[in-house]
Amino acid sequence: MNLDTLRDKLGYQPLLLGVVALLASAALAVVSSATAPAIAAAEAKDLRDSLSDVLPAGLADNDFLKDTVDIDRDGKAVTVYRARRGGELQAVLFKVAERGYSGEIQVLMAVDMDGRTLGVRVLKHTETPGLGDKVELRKDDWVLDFNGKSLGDPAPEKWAVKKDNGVFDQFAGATITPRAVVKAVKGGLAFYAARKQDITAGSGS
Amino acid sequence: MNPVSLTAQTVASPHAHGGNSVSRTMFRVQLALAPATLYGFWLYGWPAFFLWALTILSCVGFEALSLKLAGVPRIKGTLLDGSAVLTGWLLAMTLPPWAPWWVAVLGGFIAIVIGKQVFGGLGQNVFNPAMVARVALLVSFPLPLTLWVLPLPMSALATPDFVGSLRIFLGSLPVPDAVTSATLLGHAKTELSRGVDLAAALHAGPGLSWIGMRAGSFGESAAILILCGGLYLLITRVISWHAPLGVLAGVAIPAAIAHGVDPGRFLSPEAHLLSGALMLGAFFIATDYVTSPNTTTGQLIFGLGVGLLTWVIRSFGAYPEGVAFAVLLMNAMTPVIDRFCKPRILGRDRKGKPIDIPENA
Amino acid sequence: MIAAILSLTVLGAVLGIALGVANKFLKVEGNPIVDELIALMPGSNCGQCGFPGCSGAAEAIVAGTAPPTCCPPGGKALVSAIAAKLGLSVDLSALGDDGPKIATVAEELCIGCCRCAKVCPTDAILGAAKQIHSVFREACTGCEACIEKCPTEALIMKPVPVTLQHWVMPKPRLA
Amino acid sequence: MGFMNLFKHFLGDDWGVHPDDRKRPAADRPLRVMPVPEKLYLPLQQHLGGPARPVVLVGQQVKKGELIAEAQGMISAPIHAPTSGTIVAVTDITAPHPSGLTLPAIILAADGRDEWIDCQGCADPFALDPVDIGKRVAAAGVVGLGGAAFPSAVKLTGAARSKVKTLVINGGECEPYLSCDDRQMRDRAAEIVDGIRIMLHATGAAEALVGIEDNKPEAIAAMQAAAAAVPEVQIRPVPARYPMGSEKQLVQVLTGKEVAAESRTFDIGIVVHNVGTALAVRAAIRDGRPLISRVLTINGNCTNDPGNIEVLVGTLAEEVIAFAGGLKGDGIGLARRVMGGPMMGMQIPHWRVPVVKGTSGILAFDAQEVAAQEPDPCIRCGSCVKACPMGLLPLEMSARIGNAAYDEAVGIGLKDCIACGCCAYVCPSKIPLVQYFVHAKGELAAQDRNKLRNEATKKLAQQRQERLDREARERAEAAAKRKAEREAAAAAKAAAEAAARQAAETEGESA
Amino acid sequence: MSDNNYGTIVKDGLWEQNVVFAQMLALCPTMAVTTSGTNGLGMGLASTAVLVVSNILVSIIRKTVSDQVRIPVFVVLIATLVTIVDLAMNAWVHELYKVLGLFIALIVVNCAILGRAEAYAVKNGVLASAADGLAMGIGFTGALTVIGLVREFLGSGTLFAQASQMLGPAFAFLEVQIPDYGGALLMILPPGGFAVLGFMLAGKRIIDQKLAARGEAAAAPATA
Repeated sequence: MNLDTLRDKLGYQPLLLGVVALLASAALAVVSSATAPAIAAAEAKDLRDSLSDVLPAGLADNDFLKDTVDIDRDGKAVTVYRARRGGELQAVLFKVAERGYSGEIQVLMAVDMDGRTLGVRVLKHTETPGLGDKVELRKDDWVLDFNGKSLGDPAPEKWAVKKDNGVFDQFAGATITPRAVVKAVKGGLAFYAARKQDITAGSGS
Repeated sequence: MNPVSLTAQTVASPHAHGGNSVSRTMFRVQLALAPATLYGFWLYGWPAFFLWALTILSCVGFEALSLKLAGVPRIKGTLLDGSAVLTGWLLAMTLPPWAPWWVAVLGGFIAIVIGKQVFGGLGQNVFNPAMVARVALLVSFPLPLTLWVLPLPMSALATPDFVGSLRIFLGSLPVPDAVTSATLLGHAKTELSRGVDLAAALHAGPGLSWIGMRAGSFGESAAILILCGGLYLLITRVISWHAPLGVLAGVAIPAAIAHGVDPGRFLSPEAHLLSGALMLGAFFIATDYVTSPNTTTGQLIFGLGVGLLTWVIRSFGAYPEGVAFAVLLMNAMTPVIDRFCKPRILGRDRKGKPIDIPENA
Repeated sequence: MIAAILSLTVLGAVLGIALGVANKFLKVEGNPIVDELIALMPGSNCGQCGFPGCSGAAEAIVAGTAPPTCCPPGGKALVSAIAAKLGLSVDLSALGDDGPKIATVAEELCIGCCRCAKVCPTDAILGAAKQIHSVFREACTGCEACIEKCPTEALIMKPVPVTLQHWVMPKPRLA
Repeated sequence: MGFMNLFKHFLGDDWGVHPDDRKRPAADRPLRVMPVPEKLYLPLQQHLGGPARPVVLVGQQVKKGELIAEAQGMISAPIHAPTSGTIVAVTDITAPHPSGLTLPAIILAADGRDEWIDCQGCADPFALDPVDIGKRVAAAGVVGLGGAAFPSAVKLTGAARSKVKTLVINGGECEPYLSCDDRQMRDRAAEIVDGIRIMLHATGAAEALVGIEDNKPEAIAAMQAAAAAVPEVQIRPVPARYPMGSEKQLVQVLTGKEVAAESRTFDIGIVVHNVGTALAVRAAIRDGRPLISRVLTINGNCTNDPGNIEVLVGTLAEEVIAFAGGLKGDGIGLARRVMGGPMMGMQIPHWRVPVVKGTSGILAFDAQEVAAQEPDPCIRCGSCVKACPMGLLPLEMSARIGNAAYDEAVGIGLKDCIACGCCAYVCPSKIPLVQYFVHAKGELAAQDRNKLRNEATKKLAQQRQERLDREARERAEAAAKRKAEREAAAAAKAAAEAAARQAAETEGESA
Repeated sequence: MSDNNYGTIVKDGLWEQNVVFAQMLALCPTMAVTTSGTNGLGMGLASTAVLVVSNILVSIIRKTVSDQVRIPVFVVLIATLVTIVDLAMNAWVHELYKVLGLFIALIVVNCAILGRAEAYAVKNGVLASAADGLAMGIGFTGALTVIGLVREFLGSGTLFAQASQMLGPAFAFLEVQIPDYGGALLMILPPGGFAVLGFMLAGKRIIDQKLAARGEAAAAPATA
């Protein structure tokens, strides 16, 4: 067989491209099936890490990723994760969002059974770097101010930044971002208070 | 040049000159800026003066350095044409009056080296160097670049003395909270974002802005003085009316329409015209020779574009002020405008074909 | 999984057919640019470029092995025409500092051997045997082919004098 | 500048420039007539078109007004002896041209008698046939005296042929410093109007519009007085603005018509002549006198006694200056020598160049007037765009020419440039824009010449190849023929021999 | 091209023909990922892996592939490799994947990879192609890391932030934080990337000119 003459034949082209495509797709199939479990595990670990980040250490001993309930909030389903210790419900975790200076700010918060915040983290935002991004724990520990606060403590009218006569600090040059986060957390607490029955109802696994 | 060498080389006509020169033009623009600048010194005290002086010094220094690195033979002559001074001056006018020293130095570097010399020096830059520096500083250092102080005559605090001013300028003394304030545009944006109606948020109209009694950049304050400077440039024919009018109309027309429809959401045209860098932008930035179109029609379109974009950015964008961004965006459009706004050649139609010869002639 | 593998394979085969067919029917023979360049060149095949004739030079220019400036008789006009055709940028000001030259006959040395006239590609040398030759100025391309042939060194290249009609205003020095 | 103009200026609807005209005091001085100099230098090319051919021999005696060189070709003009005397030489002299190159000229030594030849005047020009007028004007060597020196007869006869309706007389004289037209309109208004009437007759136009810039009130008054009784000649003051005297601009201001690019005023029924040309036409028809002298302005800060002088064509500029009182301090501080106006005139290398028919001025500038300076970079201010009377983009064109992209420059209008100099005049960076354009036009012309030459070369090479092929073919044919002949001869010989042999054999047999 | 001088290959890859600084290829990933030194390093290493393997594969099949389907075959090869790298990183170096995940897919359209396949691997042997891929990849990695470090330093005031996440805790010593400097934000935005790249290109030119001048100076006495 002479490769040089064969290469220019019309039939050679589909054969070659077909074989290459076959080999490539087979290789992909193999790798994909080999990596699928590892990828799923890694992604689950991500979620768990971010959730446990807002929970005080040792509070939960269950796999709260599996113990979830979807609650309707203003027409949208909010997934609430439930943390238990010894089967006893200790805290719930859910995401809230509020419009900030530029775009939505996503906040993950953990609330204990008494409606007290256990932890707040900003998951995602597009605020002005250098000004509004102090809501990230990486940049500033401002979000830790929320720990232990509940709807009645401070009083509802004090759930605001200092500029609006509240108790929370604002940042120099940026009031809108902290204002939005405060509003989001307050809203989350109100949501919890209103739907406590639904949230705690239903047994976990 | 001595006469002998002049006769030695072959030159074409004309053998006369109107007498206009780059340095004369630059000098006139500086003269037009002087009243607003001096008033700015009075409003904001020594720190503003330090800022102004250092920004200009930094621009001239970086210009000299760049020319030396580029191996330009006539450094002194090129420095004396006044363009670097003017760039520094304009940049200083748009900075917060009590900005620290490093803002001035870094601004000079960005304006001259990155905004101008990298493109090949005077006449070659695509973007207005002062605006490049302004935007780069604002994006990079949002905190010091949005720290506005109230004009001293208005604030409760005593005017800082020379040494105190120097310490503020060098950054060793923090700017007291009592003198900081939001600009009108910034205030409006903040209030809108928390859902407060503009009618409730703005107690006083923008009237005081005519004489600069508001927080804002050092040189943008007194709209009336800027306007006078602009009129002086118009009368001495350093600039033509097209670009300034375009900018003012480009802001005022959409502002008037939107304000008429929803006064609670949109600022009035008067507030737009008198706030921020609009007056300065209209008369001193949008008329920059190098980065604006060559033809008067093109300048009108350019101005309208700057105005419209400014209004859009102020009303819908993330930043409260948009003149600098609008100018840069339109700078990028300048070659396109120039391409489509060529003057009609005498004896030709717009497409360059010779006009028809009338049959009855 | 199997479906994905199969569909990708079939897609490859189909595309392969398409490419094979396209290759068969859309083939371009030769290089049309060379012919265009040959049309531009003086066509006197004087050989000053170092190639066998103008067509050789045209091929070399297209191939990039010769600069577009390799043809002295063509002058600046030819260079700019070639540069425009090939989309090259050529610094014209660096060319032809000393201007074009043409051959002239030193009459006291000419012996009328006719050797020069025979090699002239444009028949620019006039003169019968045993009579003093002369160069027809307008026809001389300055290719220097005749210079070597002259046994008495009577042919000399002299620059074409600048006249009022041919004078060009110098370019201003760059600012 | 009137209020309307100011307003238009502010609106940006404006072309050209408003240079300081510097015409006075030279314009107010009385006209002087310069005596005949010792030698006159008459270049054979003083006009656009083909050079004249000498018809005199060295040593020949000529009288004033005698034809010494005849026109060659369609567009050309003859040259006449400006005074009586002897032809000394026909040789190369320095041309009135910025290059400082030479051109052939006839040198005439004056004999001092200044003796006219017999002039064939005509008492009633209006009885003449227009074609005849054209011939007489052509024979008198009249060319446009505004500066371009286009042979006037060509325009007159061309106008008559293309049914021109309007004759525009250019009294704009928009160039600063120059006042020769102004002076002549003041002093010779009646003659000018007479010349205009002759030109009207020659062209068949119905009316003549005389455009005079409003900075010459005396000239306007004089011309209006002279033309008061002639309804077909209208004096029209036009705003003083450079280049008002440019043909297309003046036509547009006076008639409102726009001349199409790449065509001439003929095409819209208009022909344009200079006021000085009207005088020359009148002299050629009424007195039969050829164009041998002209009025020019001598001016500039370096001159002692600026004014207008009537000078014989062929007089050296040096001698004109000497007659006009010389230069201040013998030329100390002289920065530039210019022939023509400051906006479009030519720099000349020295004063030993002759006055030609088109020379409207001799200007001696000091450094402050020239304001020459090393150019700064272009700041794209657009002043040149506003100033350009043709609506071009000088800054874009010069940038392209700077990069030797001549074709691109042509694409954006280089060919429409009239080299008026407005752009360079207003440029704050003092960029020699006009020089870029003149250079580019020269380069393009050189490229065109080269292209023609290459084509000719190719044709020659082809012819030679054909000749060589033909010769080779002929040689081959001749060789083949010779071979064939040889073979034929051999065959014949062989045949003959064979026949002989056969004959011998048969003979032998028979024997 | 076909000489297998490994010295030249290394020199070309690292400097003379550097993907970013000389060939100006792959600017999209360059601008996108070089907001920190760590990102640049990670992207560079991932690209290097793809580049080496793709060069080897292309070189192996270079005699089998016909001109007509050459480019589709290479594209399929590269796309497959990148997808495998993407999946593998997601599964086994998940932390780095979180940072670079968006950009890994960009390697498919990284013209440097197809470029090397077309310009080198298809004409050269397997070993030389592997060496070329490695050299080019290291040059690319170096360029990305340097640009990333400069932008990170000026823009965030750190060096090799999060390097330990990618390379393991042993590399935590690389992480530097400049005290009291918030950074010029512009530098980690796209304009800063272009500015840094521009200055670096200018710098490379200056160095090259200096080297050339020195080379000439050294050669001059020898020829004189």
